[in-house]
Amino acid sequence: MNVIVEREKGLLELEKRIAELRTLNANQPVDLSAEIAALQGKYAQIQREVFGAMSPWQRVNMARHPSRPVAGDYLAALDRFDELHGDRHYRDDPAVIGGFAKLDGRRIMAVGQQRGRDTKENLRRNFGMVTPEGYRKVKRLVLLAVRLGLPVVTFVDTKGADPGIGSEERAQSEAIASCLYAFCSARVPIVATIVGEGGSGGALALAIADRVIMLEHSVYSVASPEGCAAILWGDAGKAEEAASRLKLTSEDLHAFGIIDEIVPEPLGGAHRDAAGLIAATLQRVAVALDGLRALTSSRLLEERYRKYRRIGAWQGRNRETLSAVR
Amino acid sequence: MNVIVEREKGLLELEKRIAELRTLNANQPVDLSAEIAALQGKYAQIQREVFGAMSPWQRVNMARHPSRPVAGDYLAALDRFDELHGDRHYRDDPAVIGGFAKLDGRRIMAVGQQRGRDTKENLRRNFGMVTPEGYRKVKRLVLLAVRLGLPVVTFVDTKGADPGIGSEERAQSEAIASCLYAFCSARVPIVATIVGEGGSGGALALAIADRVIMLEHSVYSVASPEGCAAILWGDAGKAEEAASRLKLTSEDLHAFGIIDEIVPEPLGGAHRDAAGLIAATLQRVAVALDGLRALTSSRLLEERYRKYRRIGAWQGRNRETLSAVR
Amino acid sequence: MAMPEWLRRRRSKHENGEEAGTWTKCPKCQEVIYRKDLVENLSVCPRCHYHFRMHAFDRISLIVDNDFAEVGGDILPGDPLEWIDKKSYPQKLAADREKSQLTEGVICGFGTLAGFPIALGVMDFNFRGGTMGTVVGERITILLESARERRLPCIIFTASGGARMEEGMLALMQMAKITSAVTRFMEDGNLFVTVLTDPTTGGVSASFAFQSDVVVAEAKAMIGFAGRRVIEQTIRQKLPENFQTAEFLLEKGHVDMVVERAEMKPALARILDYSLGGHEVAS
Amino acid sequence: MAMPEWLRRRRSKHENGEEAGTWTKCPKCQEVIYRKDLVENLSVCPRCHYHFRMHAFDRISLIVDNDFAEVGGDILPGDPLEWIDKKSYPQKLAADREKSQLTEGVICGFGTLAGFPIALGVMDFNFRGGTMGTVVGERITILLESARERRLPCIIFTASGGARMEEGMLALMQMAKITSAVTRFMEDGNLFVTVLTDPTTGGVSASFAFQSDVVVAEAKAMIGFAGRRVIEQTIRQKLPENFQTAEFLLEKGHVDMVVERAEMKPALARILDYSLGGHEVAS
Ligand SMILES: [Zn+2]
Ligand SMILES: [Zn+2]
Repeated sequence: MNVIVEREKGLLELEKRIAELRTLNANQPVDLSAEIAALQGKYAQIQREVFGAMSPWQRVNMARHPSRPVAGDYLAALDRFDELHGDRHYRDDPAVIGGFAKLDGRRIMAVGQQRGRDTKENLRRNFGMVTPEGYRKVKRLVLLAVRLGLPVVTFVDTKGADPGIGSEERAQSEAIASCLYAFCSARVPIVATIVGEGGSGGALALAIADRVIMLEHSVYSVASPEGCAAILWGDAGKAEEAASRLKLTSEDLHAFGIIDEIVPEPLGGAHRDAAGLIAATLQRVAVALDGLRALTSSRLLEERYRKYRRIGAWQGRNRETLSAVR
Repeated sequence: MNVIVEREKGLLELEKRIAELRTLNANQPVDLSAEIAALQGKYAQIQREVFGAMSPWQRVNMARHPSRPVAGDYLAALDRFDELHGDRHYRDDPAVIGGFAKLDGRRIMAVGQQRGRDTKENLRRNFGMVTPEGYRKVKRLVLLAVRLGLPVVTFVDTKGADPGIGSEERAQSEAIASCLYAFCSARVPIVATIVGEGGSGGALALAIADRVIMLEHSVYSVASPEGCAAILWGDAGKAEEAASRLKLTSEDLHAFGIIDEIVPEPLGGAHRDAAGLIAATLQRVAVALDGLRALTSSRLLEERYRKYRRIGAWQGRNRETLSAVR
Repeated sequence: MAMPEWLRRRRSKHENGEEAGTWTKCPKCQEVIYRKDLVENLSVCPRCHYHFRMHAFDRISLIVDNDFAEVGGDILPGDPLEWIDKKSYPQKLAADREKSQLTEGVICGFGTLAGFPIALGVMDFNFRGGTMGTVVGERITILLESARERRLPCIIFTASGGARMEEGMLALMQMAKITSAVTRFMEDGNLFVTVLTDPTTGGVSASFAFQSDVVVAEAKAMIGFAGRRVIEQTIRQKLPENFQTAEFLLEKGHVDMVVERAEMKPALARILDYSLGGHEVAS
Repeated sequence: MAMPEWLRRRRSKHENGEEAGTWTKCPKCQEVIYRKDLVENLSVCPRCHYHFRMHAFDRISLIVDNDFAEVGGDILPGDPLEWIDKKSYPQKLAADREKSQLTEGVICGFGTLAGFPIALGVMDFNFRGGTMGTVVGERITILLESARERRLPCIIFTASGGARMEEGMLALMQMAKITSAVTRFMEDGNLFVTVLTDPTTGGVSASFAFQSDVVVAEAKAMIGFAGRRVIEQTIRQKLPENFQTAEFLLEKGHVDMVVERAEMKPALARILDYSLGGHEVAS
């Protein structure tokens, strides 16, 4: 069970009671304003307690919240979206949606990993876990965007790349590797948004970008906490502990220079005001695109190179010294 | 039954008798020289009658002769051949063999369609009918050749592209189309040899080249005679008639300017002196490569463009006039 | 530039002319449809949405903004193989010319689509089953070369049974010729869009149809390399109903989108608009 | 340039040193092999051809012509996440350093192979399971950058359990960093060859391992994206024995060739020779 959904239950109960009292207040002569105010105060207090300082594990659960806006919600909020399908070879992967789009008049190529909004859609979309064909579709759309001079905007939301037999047989590694290569060499601006869970290489395949924007309660991690716990301690059950160590929150990643900016979420999470949050996110994307538009493609590639070139932390001589030594 | 194999039977019978008489002659005092000479004369006469002026249908059967040298025989005759496998996505198609090679010291990328030499190999290699993965392997190797500056040499021998359900499902059209595109845009010299049957688009996918060399009794056709007869007359049995109309012999195609040169075959066909014929063919390839080496890649592309640009025959105004009109 | 008279005349013959009062049976659902209603519905069955094969004249009228300037129309077929079976090739050509009012299997030219200047090629199945011979190859090549000179996007509607047998290897080589032209056209950064209509198979499918930036399929169209009959004969069993349909290909990832005929022009207009890009891609 | 002393010394320790007189059991066929015989057979089981995982020292000695100049060897791991579980990350690093005699999971440098000057990177599974952290990323990036400057071909032997957990996202981002370097290196027309040895998985497999011109797999190596255990847990059944082996991948078309260890150096020498090309490809 999602720990955030669990904690929301008490609040929903309170919300319901406040609404009831309000109805009562409106229809009856008795004045319940004081009671309502008290409940509202209590509500706000609990809300702050619950959501004010969330642990990394709570963040993970918020990122996975079943009501959290999914990539398709962002695509639907664009002025226009014309979906393009398929890898041209084998299959159209429903875990990835992509196509031509317009953002406040700006022509772009938009691509996102699509979790389902319910069980049925989740089965069809493989819970947003992309297969090799999905990554090949992304690569194809990025190359098309480069041909047409369209900036690329991505919406990242995946537990990780699909780990099934079929995906291994059809070269999942090569598919992700080619996707990374396409993003590194694309001569158009790329803006990535981490809107939900950013799980390992399967997320990075859509997230090499000139500007990486992350939602406050999204997470982005070298492995899912379950995966990390299984790898290190042979026990996926220790996911909460792993989450606490992995530095996967937006603030941690901002401090490391891995993401560029954070979009604040309403208290209680993105789904408490989906429309507002989506609009705010797209606004940030628009600003980022406008900032990148002035750069020539060579400059763009040079800055993208430097941005990733410097990510790392090690002891010993620094890069400059080494250069001199060689 | 192959009509050439049928006709060879009488000759093989005669060959056997001549050999027997020779053994007899060597071991016995009776002089059989006259009888032997007579038989040899008869043999030569029949051979001329049978193979001297072959009909198009006989040519088709010669091209399909089970003993005719296959692509792999040519590859084996190179100084060196290091096979490269796979499309990197789905499968290594055994109907195509390709890889790095050396031809008298010249570094090349060699690719061929591989019929089997027996039923077992034919099943494994799908009778040389290439699937989408095979064409994607070819495309990949051509792109690699371009990266490394290696000329491409191809050996064409196929009834046509694989027409199975799986090939349709995995986008056979797109695979051939991409292969054609790769050959048209490759900035390295390409020499194609038609060593057996060149069947429709499935053959053309390996045959867009700066120099096309065809063996005398190979055929190269818009469709297999059976396919053509089925399409036009709803009767694949009329293949012989179709063969007679399609202008699929090396002489016809040379006259149309579709192939550049013809390698003569020994009387009775390539398999009567496989080693000699293969050496002669590779020699022609070497000469063609040396001729192309001097060209810059832009010049090469320009001449390749013109070569295909002018293939066509129609009434009405010619191209130059039209250009002026526009 | 306005719609030329010949195009307007031939089109009207199909759309509103002598056939207008007749009835047509839908080959898919057997519905009997009044010809005039069918034309008004863009030759789409009102009951089952079957898309009837469309005449090139009607297609051009549907797609362009009432202007069209043909190129290569004076390129006409010869008889390079001196082909003869039940009839001679020139006799077959004459019969098809009479029947279809077309001079060959494709009409090419320039026009505007929702205001966007474009190069447009439209193949027609009514002429020799849309087969590709030297004239189809030459006209499309001229179209691509002219579009490249003018730096205009090119849209080609395909409908083809494949390469034309009666022109032998000269027909097959048109795959190479057109691909050469496509290569140059695209490498200069121009937009190439193909719209695959019913049916698109063989040498057309296996060359320029699938070499474009955006592969659009018209709803319900049959699209494939090998013909359905060939495959059924090879495997000796019936294929599923939806095999090789546009919708099947969408699922298999081969085409970018499936578009209904009524939505075709707006869909193409949007693609043309996106192709105006925004970021300069210096090489 | 000659083989540096530290490499010679460490190598000899593994190859002929204190372990020489011991016995080793083949994990595949259970054959008990005299250590010295195993070393002489390049750590390949004489009975079943199982390729034992190779120390980077031994691998370098096997591949280069007795010369090697390391780069990036002075880049050493920090503790960016201040990771601690049963042990702290620095403690784990110290233990692995002691055990493996390596300072990190990859050794990079320049040498010659059959006379061809090359840039060479060799990962070692003995250090943190060959996991990729910031040091592995930095050393390989420096290698690719230096090779690009010198216009030399680059060969990397991979052996990796994936990204290193204890460095979190900084480890994952090395996929992006190395890919950036690979992109530049290859776009300049330089040859990139990867040799995938046992095991190559996760973030290494899904980045530079499969971005090369020629992907060579060492015989019997396990290569994949997801680990075998993860897949088995997901599908709740045992996988076939050959799943994710080099030979399986060859059939599935993922790798260019599978090469036995004894043939590796000559095979790489031939690839290097072909890469000298012949035709100038002006752009
Ligand atoms: Zn109907
Ligand atoms: Zn063993």
